[in-house]
Amino acid sequence: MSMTDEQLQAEIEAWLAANWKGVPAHTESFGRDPRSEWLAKVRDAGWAVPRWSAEWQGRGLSNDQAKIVERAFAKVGAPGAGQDRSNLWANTALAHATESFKRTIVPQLLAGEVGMCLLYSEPGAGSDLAAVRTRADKVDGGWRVTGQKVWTSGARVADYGMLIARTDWDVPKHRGISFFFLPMKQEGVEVRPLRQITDEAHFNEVFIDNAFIPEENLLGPLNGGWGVLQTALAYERSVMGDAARGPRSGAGGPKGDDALLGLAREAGRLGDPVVRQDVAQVIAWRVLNKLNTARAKAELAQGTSSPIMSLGKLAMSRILHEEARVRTMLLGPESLLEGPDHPRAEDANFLTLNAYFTSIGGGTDQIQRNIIGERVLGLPKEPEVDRTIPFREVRAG
Amino acid sequence: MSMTDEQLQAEIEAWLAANWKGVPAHTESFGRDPRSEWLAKVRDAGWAVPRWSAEWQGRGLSNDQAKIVERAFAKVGAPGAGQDRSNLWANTALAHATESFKRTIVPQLLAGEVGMCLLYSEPGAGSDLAAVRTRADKVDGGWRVTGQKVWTSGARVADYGMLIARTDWDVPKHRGISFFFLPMKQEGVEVRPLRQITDEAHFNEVFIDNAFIPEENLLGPLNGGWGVLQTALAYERSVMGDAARGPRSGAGGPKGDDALLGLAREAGRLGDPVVRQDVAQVIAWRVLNKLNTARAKAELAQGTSSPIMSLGKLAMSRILHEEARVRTMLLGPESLLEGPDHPRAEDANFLTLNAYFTSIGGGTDQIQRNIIGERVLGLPKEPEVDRTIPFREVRAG
Amino acid sequence: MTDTLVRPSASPTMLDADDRAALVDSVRRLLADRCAEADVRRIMDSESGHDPALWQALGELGVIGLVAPEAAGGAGLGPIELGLVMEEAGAVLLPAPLISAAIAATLAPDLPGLVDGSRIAAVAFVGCHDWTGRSDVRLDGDRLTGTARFVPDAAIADVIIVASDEGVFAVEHSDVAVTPLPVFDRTRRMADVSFRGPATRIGGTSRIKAARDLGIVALAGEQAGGARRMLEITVAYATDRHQFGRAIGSFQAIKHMAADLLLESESATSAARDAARQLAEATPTADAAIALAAFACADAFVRVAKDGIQMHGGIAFTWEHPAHLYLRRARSGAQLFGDSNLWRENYITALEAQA
Amino acid sequence: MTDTLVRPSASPTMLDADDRAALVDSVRRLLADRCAEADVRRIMDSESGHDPALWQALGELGVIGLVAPEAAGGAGLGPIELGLVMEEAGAVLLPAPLISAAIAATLAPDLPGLVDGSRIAAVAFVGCHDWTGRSDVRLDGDRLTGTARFVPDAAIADVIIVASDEGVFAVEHSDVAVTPLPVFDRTRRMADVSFRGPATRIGGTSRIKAARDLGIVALAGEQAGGARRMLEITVAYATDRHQFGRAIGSFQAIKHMAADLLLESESATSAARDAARQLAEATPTADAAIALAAFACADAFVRVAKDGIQMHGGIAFTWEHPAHLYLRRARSGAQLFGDSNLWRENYITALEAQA
Repeated sequence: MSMTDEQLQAEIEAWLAANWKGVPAHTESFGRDPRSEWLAKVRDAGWAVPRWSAEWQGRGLSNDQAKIVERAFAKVGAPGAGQDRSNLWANTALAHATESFKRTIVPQLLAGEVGMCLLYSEPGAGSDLAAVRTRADKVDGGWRVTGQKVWTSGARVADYGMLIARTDWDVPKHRGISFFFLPMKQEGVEVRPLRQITDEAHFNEVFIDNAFIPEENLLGPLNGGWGVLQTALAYERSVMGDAARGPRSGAGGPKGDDALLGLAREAGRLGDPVVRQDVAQVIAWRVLNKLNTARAKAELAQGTSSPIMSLGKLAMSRILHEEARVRTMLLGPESLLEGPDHPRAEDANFLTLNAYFTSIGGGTDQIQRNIIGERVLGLPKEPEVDRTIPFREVRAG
Repeated sequence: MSMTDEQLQAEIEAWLAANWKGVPAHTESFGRDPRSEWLAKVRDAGWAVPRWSAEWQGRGLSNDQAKIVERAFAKVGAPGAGQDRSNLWANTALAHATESFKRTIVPQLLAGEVGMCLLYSEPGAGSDLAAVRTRADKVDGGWRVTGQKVWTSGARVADYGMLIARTDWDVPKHRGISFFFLPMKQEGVEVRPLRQITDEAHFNEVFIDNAFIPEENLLGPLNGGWGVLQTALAYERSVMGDAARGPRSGAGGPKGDDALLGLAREAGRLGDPVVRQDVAQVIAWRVLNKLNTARAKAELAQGTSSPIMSLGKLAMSRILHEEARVRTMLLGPESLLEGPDHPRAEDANFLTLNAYFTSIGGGTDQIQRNIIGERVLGLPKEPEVDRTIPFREVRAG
Repeated sequence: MTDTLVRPSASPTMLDADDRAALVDSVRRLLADRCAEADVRRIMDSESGHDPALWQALGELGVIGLVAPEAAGGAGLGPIELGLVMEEAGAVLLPAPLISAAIAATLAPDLPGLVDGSRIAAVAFVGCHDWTGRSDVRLDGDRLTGTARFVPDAAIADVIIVASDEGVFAVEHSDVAVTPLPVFDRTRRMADVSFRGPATRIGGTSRIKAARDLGIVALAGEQAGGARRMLEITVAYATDRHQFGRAIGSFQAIKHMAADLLLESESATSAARDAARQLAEATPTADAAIALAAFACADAFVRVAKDGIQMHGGIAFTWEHPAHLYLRRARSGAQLFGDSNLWRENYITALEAQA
Repeated sequence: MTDTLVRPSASPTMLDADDRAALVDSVRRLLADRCAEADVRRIMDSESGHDPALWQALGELGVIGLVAPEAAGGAGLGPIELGLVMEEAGAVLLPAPLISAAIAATLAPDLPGLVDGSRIAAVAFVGCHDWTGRSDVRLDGDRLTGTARFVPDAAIADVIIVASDEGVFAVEHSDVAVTPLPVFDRTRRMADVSFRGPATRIGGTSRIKAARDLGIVALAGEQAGGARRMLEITVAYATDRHQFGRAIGSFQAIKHMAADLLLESESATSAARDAARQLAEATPTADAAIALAAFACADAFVRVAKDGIQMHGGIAFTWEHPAHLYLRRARSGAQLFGDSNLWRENYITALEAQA
């Protein structure tokens, strides 16, 4: 594989010119992908995972050459390239699944032929994933699972869920967890939509009652699920990036860092010095967060590890909550309203509530500050009361 | 002692009329009291500690009648009455000192004939008083003490220091502490002034090197000093109340809750809407704190325990730091200055630094939030890693 | 519930401490019985947002006519008692037009049916007390024209009382066009009211400011009560909920937020009660006290509700958890007579006037 | 110290990354050697607040003439390098007139002696760039009259450069009356300067804004460096100091404050460097970037210094601990070209102009 960059570039462009005719938009983040036909073609041509070996339908390209592939796809707007960096499911399966299972599942995952969801969080274990109480008990040919999961996106259309469950109750909590691909389409798995405070239902609760997992669907060693989870979470962070969503309404006024400035002008409030101070501060935080991220990326590109990367989520949390406050101030009584006839109010109120998606979801701000304090600043950890005792004896819930 | 209120009132007034001729002002909070002659007279007449029994130079009055005494003294501005509620030293000695020692010391304390200081805090044990490392080793007739104390007011003029020192190193930290009256005027006790960030020296470091404490100066049981300390701290809180000091300069502009308003007007900034918002908020916090305190007192007077009393110090900390910020904003470049020729700047800068006296001194804001969370709101305590192990093994400093 | 308010014996406007406690207790018991979270959700989800049976019970207890003069059949009580009752109402997010009723009792004590709740009043402040800044109601001969915006309780009101710079007017529901608004806080309904016909003049402008101030005192009490309850809910959760083998309330991150919120909610309570007392006693500093309560209570409730959700974590991100109902209520109250920036400005103005 | 700046080979105004790192490293080594805390305290406690030997060493390293044109004997570098050098200077609270020197190099590149530090310049902004709002310097024929307030480094300056709406003037120290001011931050001396005689016109007004902007970039770097160092000091203490049998940094109260302060200090660093870059590249959005750095860096440094003291507890309440020196420096910088409220206002104005 010692193709020159130019040869590679030419090959991709020719391939895209011959094959790319557009696909339907993908609206649901986690369900079965309506673009499967196209994705299968990308996979079979070796563009889906160019860094992987040919055995796994890749091309064994260097990182720099793989980026040429990604850029060529991005240029024409074609999806599906570079999943070796972005496909959480395929990466996790490739790294940890049994030989027989991954031969089947990885190609399907690359083509979006199976829908996936995450079954980590439980009602009794929010920030504390290691406190999982869903149980998987060994039976002939596999496991029987019983428990409850929450905050699951895409569960209604998923074929498999990446599940953590407890397989040993007599060891400390991190050491008795296993990681599975749970078949979702079976009796014993019930999915109920979870109504959020925003009055939407992007998430589900999943009730699992004596559901079956075949032997080959175990990922990593039995009771070694905590390690698998850590690598999956690392993938997830790199995939999902900043999960904060913008205003809900499409018509809610100007966009961009200085959208607030436009809103203040629209609302006739830009002459108010108090408003100007608050608007300036929120815009400043947005810009500072972008500058931080850019600096972190530049430092990473130079091979220096950057302490800044981990600050983005915490920064965004403050930005969103504070922007909600300022939008409310700008709108005054109009902020009392909601619904499609009142898009600016809808945006302010949605942001007020949805800001918690960032400040709570994926680890609360409080957990994030722990991580920054410990992993970035090197401050000592808190004494952990439950790290060494058998999970049975840990108080939870 | 079944005097009527009227009879009591008449007796005090007559006594005051005959005896009260004013005394020199008492400027140093903890030193030997220049008003001793007057205080001795008050003590001998039974007004100093009216709630105490005659054996201890009191009158065995009820709380309500004692208040009549206090009010009569307050009316003419005479000091010395009601020390049964306010004299930290005398109350501690009466409750815990040996019979022989308290016979001598209590009358002297009531007349301010001996100067006192507190020897609790150590460089290695700020918020964590139980981690005291000053050692007191048993010798013939008493103890020999070696260690270092900080944040001591009045040490230079004190005859005794109320001292906590470790007398047993092989038990958990709270259980090996004893409480003493240390004679300060001896070789082996060296007092050095401590220069504060405000460039003042209200406090001292005390270096104790093999100093002697007579047997009879032990308060409470040997190794029972933690309990004595708790009652002493409770007295101290009720004595010292809000220890926050006002602006340092005498000429630094208007006083009172709305001093900031006056300063803003003086500085010609009251037309600025941003200034008005910030000034309003700081004044509001001051007023709210007063309302809270008044409500707490009213609730206490009705016998209801009030959760609010413990909030004052935390509230004051925010007020002082924020008022310093707003004063700085009002003054602009003038805030760059200090010294007697620039009293407004001096006040703003002093307040900026001295606010830490409230937010750190007497337990940091962080400790105060722990106390409020646990004792007022009933939230569970943190697991304590050092509560049960021998002090020798505790890492400190 | 057959309780009825203890009528004051000595003073027509102020109860002693025991009677006050009895009043609060009777309201609390009624609300515990009739306004549990399920009731709030049922009423909130109904089209009108109003529960006539609950309203009737409040009327029977004497709460609707609490501050109406005894001569008009009211309890003849004052701002202090109103504030305390509203603390209870706020704690349970009572969806009932009590603030409107209190304001109406001041503006229109003689309108029939208001004291016992058999008729419901809504109040539109227009002109100099228009907190929406968006109403354009004018007097044109004996007719009112224009639209009053964001009028609380207007859709269920039998009569709209208009407090304008030209005086106080009463207009029957049948003589206005009411447009219910899609509100973010469904426990506090509002509507735009368009006038197009005759209005009955029922008074001059002299009582309008007092009525507005009474409304602020009532709202401040509601906010203080709401803040305290939200904090209680949060502290209880932080005590029960375990993570990492410990109650989450044992972590400083949670414990310290709770301590700060206690300061907020207790300060709100102090501010609300002080404003009520000063309004009752007509002190020279009452304007400042009312302004202080207006922003301090609004801000405290918003902050306690917001931080309380954060302290709960994911569970409070669900519709089924009551936390967001408190945040919605806090946000609607924070606009109701103008926002906190406006009231901080008014506070400074009041302090300047005192000096 | 015989290090000398790597001179740029290709570009006269920008170093590549390696040369930049070498520059920063040489400055850091000089400061580690000559500007330890004891040195700062010695200089701060001296009457002049200035250490000629340290100044000479900075001159020999090429730092004083860093942004002066090569033709004038300077290093010919730009805002980016200046900002990085100032981060090092800010970290150790260097008490030396580097910001004045950078501004002077822009306003008066040809004045003799400034580049090597043999003569010291102070700069008074009067007229539209008067950040004190208190100066009254006017041109009267060929004479300057009036007083410039709060002029940094004026008492040790050989020449005062006046940046006024009528142009740029140079006045010898012997021709002005200098009144040193009793300053709260003794590491940044200031004086009032009264003019009473002839002034030499050395340029028009065209460079004044650029010079002021360069001063802000230098100050922003100083603040970012100061904030980062204060956080380092605090984190080190929180790691070492044990209370309740644990390092205090293991408590969430301390750990979470540290995390928030990292966000502040890193944001300040980003803002300072972005402003430097945009000034160097003369981007259309440079005004906004400079305004952002002006308030973001000032606020971050004040906050890190303030919270850092709190996190230390009692030890930082002592004069002997360096924490208060950082707070004093943060406070003086926060006024130096106008306060953060002014710069937030300027930021909005710049954003409006962009839109």
